[in-house]
Amino acid sequence: MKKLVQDFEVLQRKELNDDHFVLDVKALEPLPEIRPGQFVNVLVKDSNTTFLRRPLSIHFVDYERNTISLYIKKIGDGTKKLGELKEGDTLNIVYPLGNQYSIPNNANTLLVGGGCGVAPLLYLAKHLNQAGNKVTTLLGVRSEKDAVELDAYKEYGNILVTTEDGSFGEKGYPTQHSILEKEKFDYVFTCGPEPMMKAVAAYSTQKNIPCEVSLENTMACGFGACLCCVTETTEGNKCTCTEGPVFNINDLKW
Amino acid sequence: MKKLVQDFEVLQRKELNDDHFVLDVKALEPLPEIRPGQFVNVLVKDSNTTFLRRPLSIHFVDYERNTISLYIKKIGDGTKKLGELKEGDTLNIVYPLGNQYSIPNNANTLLVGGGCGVAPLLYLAKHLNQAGNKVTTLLGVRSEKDAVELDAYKEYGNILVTTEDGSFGEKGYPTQHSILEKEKFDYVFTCGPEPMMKAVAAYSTQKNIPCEVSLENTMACGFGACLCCVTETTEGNKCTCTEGPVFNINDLKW
Amino acid sequence: MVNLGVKLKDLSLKNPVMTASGTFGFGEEFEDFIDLSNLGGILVKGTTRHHREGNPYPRMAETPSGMLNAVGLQNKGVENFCSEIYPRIKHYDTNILVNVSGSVIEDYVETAAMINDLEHIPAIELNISCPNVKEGGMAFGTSCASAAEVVKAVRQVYKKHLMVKLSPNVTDITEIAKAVEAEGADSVSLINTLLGMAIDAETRKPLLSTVTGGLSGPAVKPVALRMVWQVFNAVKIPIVGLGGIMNAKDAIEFMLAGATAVQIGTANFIDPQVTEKIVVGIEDYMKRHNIQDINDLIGALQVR
Amino acid sequence: MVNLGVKLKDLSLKNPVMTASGTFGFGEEFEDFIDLSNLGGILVKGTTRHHREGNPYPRMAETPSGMLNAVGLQNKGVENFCSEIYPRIKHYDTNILVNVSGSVIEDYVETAAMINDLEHIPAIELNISCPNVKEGGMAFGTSCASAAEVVKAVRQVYKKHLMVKLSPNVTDITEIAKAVEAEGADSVSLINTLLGMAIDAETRKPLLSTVTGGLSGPAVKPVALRMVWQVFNAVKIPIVGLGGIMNAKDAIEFMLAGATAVQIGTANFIDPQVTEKIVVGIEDYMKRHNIQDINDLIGALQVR
Ligand SMILES: Cc1cc2nc3c(=O)[nH]c(=O)nc-3n(C[C@H](O)[C@H](O)[C@H](O)COP(=O)(O)OP(=O)(O)OC[C@H]3O[C@@H](n4cnc5c(N)ncnc54)[C@H](O)[C@@H]3O)c2cc1C
Ligand SMILES: Cc1cc2nc3c(=O)[nH]c(=O)nc-3n(C[C@H](O)[C@H](O)[C@H](O)COP(=O)(O)OP(=O)(O)OC[C@H]3O[C@@H](n4cnc5c(N)ncnc54)[C@H](O)[C@@H]3O)c2cc1C
Ligand SMILES: Cc1cc2nc3c(=O)[nH]c(=O)nc-3n(C[C@H](O)[C@H](O)[C@H](O)COP(=O)(O)O)c2cc1C
Ligand SMILES: Cc1cc2nc3c(=O)[nH]c(=O)nc-3n(C[C@H](O)[C@H](O)[C@H](O)COP(=O)(O)O)c2cc1C
Ligand code: FES
Ligand code: FES
Repeated sequence: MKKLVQDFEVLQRKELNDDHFVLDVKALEPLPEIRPGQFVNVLVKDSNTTFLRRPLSIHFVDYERNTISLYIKKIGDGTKKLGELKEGDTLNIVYPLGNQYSIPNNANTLLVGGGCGVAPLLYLAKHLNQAGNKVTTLLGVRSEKDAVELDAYKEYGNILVTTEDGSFGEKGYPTQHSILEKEKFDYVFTCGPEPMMKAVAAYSTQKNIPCEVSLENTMACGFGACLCCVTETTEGNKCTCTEGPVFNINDLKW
Repeated sequence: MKKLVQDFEVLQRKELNDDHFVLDVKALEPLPEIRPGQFVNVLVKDSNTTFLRRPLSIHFVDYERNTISLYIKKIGDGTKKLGELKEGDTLNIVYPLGNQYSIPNNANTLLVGGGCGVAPLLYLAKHLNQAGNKVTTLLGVRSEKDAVELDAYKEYGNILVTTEDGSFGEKGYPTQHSILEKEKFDYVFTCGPEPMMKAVAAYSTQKNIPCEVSLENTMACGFGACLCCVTETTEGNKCTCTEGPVFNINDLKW
Repeated sequence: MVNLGVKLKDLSLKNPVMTASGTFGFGEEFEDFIDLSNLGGILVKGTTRHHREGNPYPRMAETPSGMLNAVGLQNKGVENFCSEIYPRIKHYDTNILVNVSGSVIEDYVETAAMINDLEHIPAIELNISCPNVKEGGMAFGTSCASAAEVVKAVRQVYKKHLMVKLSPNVTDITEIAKAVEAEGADSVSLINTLLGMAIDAETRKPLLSTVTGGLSGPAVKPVALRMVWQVFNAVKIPIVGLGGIMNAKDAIEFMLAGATAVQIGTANFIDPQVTEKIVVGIEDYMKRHNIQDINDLIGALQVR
Repeated sequence: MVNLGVKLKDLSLKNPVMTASGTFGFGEEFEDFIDLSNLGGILVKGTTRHHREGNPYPRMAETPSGMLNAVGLQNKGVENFCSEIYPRIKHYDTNILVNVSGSVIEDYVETAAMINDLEHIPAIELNISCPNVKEGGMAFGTSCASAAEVVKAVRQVYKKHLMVKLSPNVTDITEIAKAVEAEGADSVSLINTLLGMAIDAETRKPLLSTVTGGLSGPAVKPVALRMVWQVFNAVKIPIVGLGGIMNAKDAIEFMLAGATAVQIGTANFIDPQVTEKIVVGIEDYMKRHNIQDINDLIGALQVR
């Protein structure tokens, strides 16, 4: 898959809640094939404190509109500046980066996301659904106002939510959701805070279900040139940006 | 005069021509006394390449509106970012800085400006006019479209223009204007590119008229703390930001 | 109430925030902006035995996240300091330290001796590291032997707190730190500026009249932090850390790396109130992290 | 048509723009973004005698206008390079240089000897300055004696262009440059990274697994420029300048300071097409300034 560096045009910024937003950006040339789990590396202009690009998962791809959607949480000045982009602004993007989630066939799949780790799951849900899988997406959020975009997930399957304060869905963490014991899944995909992913991994290991996680770490280039982003695997250090960000939990030293 | 560091609110940005604009900023507390020739030091946010503040002359002060006007030329990223400020934006300013032009009484005064060196002259014209002086302002610009704000100067006296291409006023440099030979001035004030100021200084010396110039140089602090901004004078190195920016040409080694 | 007080040996600071010499004038330049009595200490301008005009203009160039300066120790000499400036500033309710610079050992010694007699100056900072004076201010700071020699000579005449400011332009800063500690320095401050250079590609000329100058600001912070950490692991005397500190978070990083106090330099140009804000910010951090005594932060870096 | 070609002694470059080792992979990582044949040369990853896993994660921290890295020379060893990688990249229509690193002299010598046999590798860059390997890569570069020793040993077995990459973490870089020149280095490249450190004030932990790491990017540019200028005035062999070059203007500054060619490092991460853009930008600059031959820019700084 050829990697590109291109200017995109900001089409829309949707505020989801206090610190999350979705940015729809339009490519000026036809988008290449983009696989679920891949990410982009964006250039933040006009920030006194941001030097490197910022890696962001690909939340959704709309080939008809020729757009990529990014699901972003405001963390520091870089993501804050992205949250100030307006319609018509330009965003420079290096993409598509990284490997991809596996797409099984006719399986009962579970997607578990937390925090801005939900970002890659929507596009994954679409691909899993298209390949004839049953899709259940389980999102763990703090409270009702953080349970966003549920309709979008519903297009591709079942959507479940846990909230920490019990204000919506089941109360607790995603790994405490009743569905995990009620239903038998064939494949688990997860992305989110490391403790959550480790709990999901433990569940999968215990139930003997294949499980893929998407890792975040500090990246300088995003395309394999700097070797800053290694993850320890059973086969030694692997490059998270080219051999990841998606890893099968069997390959990790978790 | 107590120096302040304050947030101002941007009221208006007026584009004058391709690369000059006037920024009106409103103080949140009543403005202190500001003298003609003084300057401010502004903080540029959201620029990856601007580290220090940017010094700018005080173009005008409107005590009724509680505003300061800045006359700015886009040079690099700092001034470019200032040119993107919108109504309601905040601008952090250290002010009032530097000394001031002398204000004679009942004298025939000539003000010569070129480029963004015209910045301090409008406020100076007002003060000279108020003190009962006759005021002639002579602006040297490239061509007609750069001859801006003429009505504002007219409020305080006579306004003359030279253009390099002859499209407006007299053709040539300000020091070639016929008024210089026609009229006898008692006091000359100038601000602009160094070659122009030197020509004005030569004219004043030859005619034996007192002449004050306003100097620009590289400043780190703007209020006397760093000693980076020295000007060589007949009495040794002087601090341009506290003992200037206005100097009598007799004190300079020109 | 959290405790912000720290001690550099015998020298008590109400809080660890000091100013860096050459960036804070004589303190007077900041009276409009802040209450100097809120600071742990102020370092006044580099002072030499004799009047110095400093270097020709231009003396300053902006660089990525930093600046170069080539002021060259412009000052009116120590006698002028004692007779004109000291009487004006001695009432400040904070520690006033004089940064003593020189080009030959006798100058350092004579200057230090005169300042020793000033009642309200509890300490000097011996600048053996200024990159902007040809005659060798920096040369003293770049070899152990000469650093030791100048400290030894000044120690004979200077009886109060003797802080020595180290140059970062060396292969191994711990060697220099150990050498000055052995000669009786009470504390070390680091870092002075890194020797740098800037060029205007359009005119093909250097941006500084002296071609090279001293680099300061956030650009140097990683180097400064590393050196503070190295020196912390090499000497027993307290360390004053500086180089690129812009906010409380930066100041805390230096303390975690081993600094007992910090100095704020270039940041004063960008926000003349930054020092007061850093004091408040450190207090906030301590409350947020439930730290009662700031001394618990010194060298508290958790290395795996 | 302006002439962009420069010569590092016997080594001809079609233009002065090369890439910096460790920031450009094996070139392959950039094939999607640029046409490698537009570059003067590429420096492949630091290569050692034996396979190295490098340092543990985390290996990178962003700093003001720069970054710290602690990759620690992760590579599969020189044998793997010769058998696996070389055949894949040897067709590139540009100069391919291998950055040779080591911890003991024999390793340097054996690695260099193996690369000497590779037809399409016209030069090596001897890395005596990596701050990220405990066993001493940098130690070689911080003393004249050890720098001379390793260059002398490699010179015996390496018959093509021998470039030596110098460490900036020294008191006087000209001494090291002269020492390696005396032992037969054909050119010197500078600077490698400055040793730095970063701390997370919230967790009170270092941001790198190795605590300290190498600082690169625009933050170090003033230091790099100064060192190039100093070395230019001290040695006769050509200089390759690097450290924080982000655009053509920066590259020209290094050439004015005395560099015959430049290397682009960290900038590749931010804009993977930056090297091609710099070639074009240099050409534009020359046209604008009416300069026919780029060699007229080398060391053309006008010092008053
Ligand atoms: C492959 C990959 C995919 C990602 N996808 C998304 C996504 O889809 N949506 C999204 O919102 N974020 C995503 N991230 C995280 C995102 O890159 C960071 O939040 C962003 O770089 C922060 O930049 P900043 O300038 O806002 O904050 P900074 O100023 O860089 O950081 C502020 C604070 O956050 C910490 N921090 C910085 N980066 C991270 C990080 N990666 N994880 C945790 N803490 C960090 C810093 O240590 C610092 O304390 C992804 C990261 C990776 C590696
Ligand atoms: C006391 C004083 C008063 C001033 N008043 C005004 C004013 O009223 N209006 C106005 O538009 N400007 C004024 N200036 C100049 C203004 O400060 C600079 O234009 C500004 O700092 C440039 O910032 P920048 O980030 O846009 O450009 P930079 O990116 O800093 O510079 C771009 C290029 O311009 C050059 N440059 C930088 N500063 C100056 C300078 N001071 N003079 C000439 N070239 C420079 C640089 O070398 C560089 O090549 C004043 C300067 C001083 C010292
Ligand atoms: C304009 C300027 C003048 C300086 N003058 C002196 C000086 O006289 N004596 C001295 O020891 N250090 C001097 N320094 C160095 C600072 O005290 C400090 O060591 C350095 O700037 C690093 O800190 P910073 O990054 O916080 O500025 C000067 C620095 C600047 C920027
Ligand atoms: C991630 C990374 C890895 C590096 N690896 C090497 C290396 O293997 N060998 C080497 O000589 N230099 C290495 N360097 C140093 C660069 O080649 C270069 O000297 C330095 O980054 C300064 O240039 P820059 O500011 O343009 O990046 C590395 C730098 C970075 C950022
Ligand atoms: S981020 Fe550079 S190799 Fe992965
Ligand atoms: S700009 Fe700092 S003293 Fe004038």
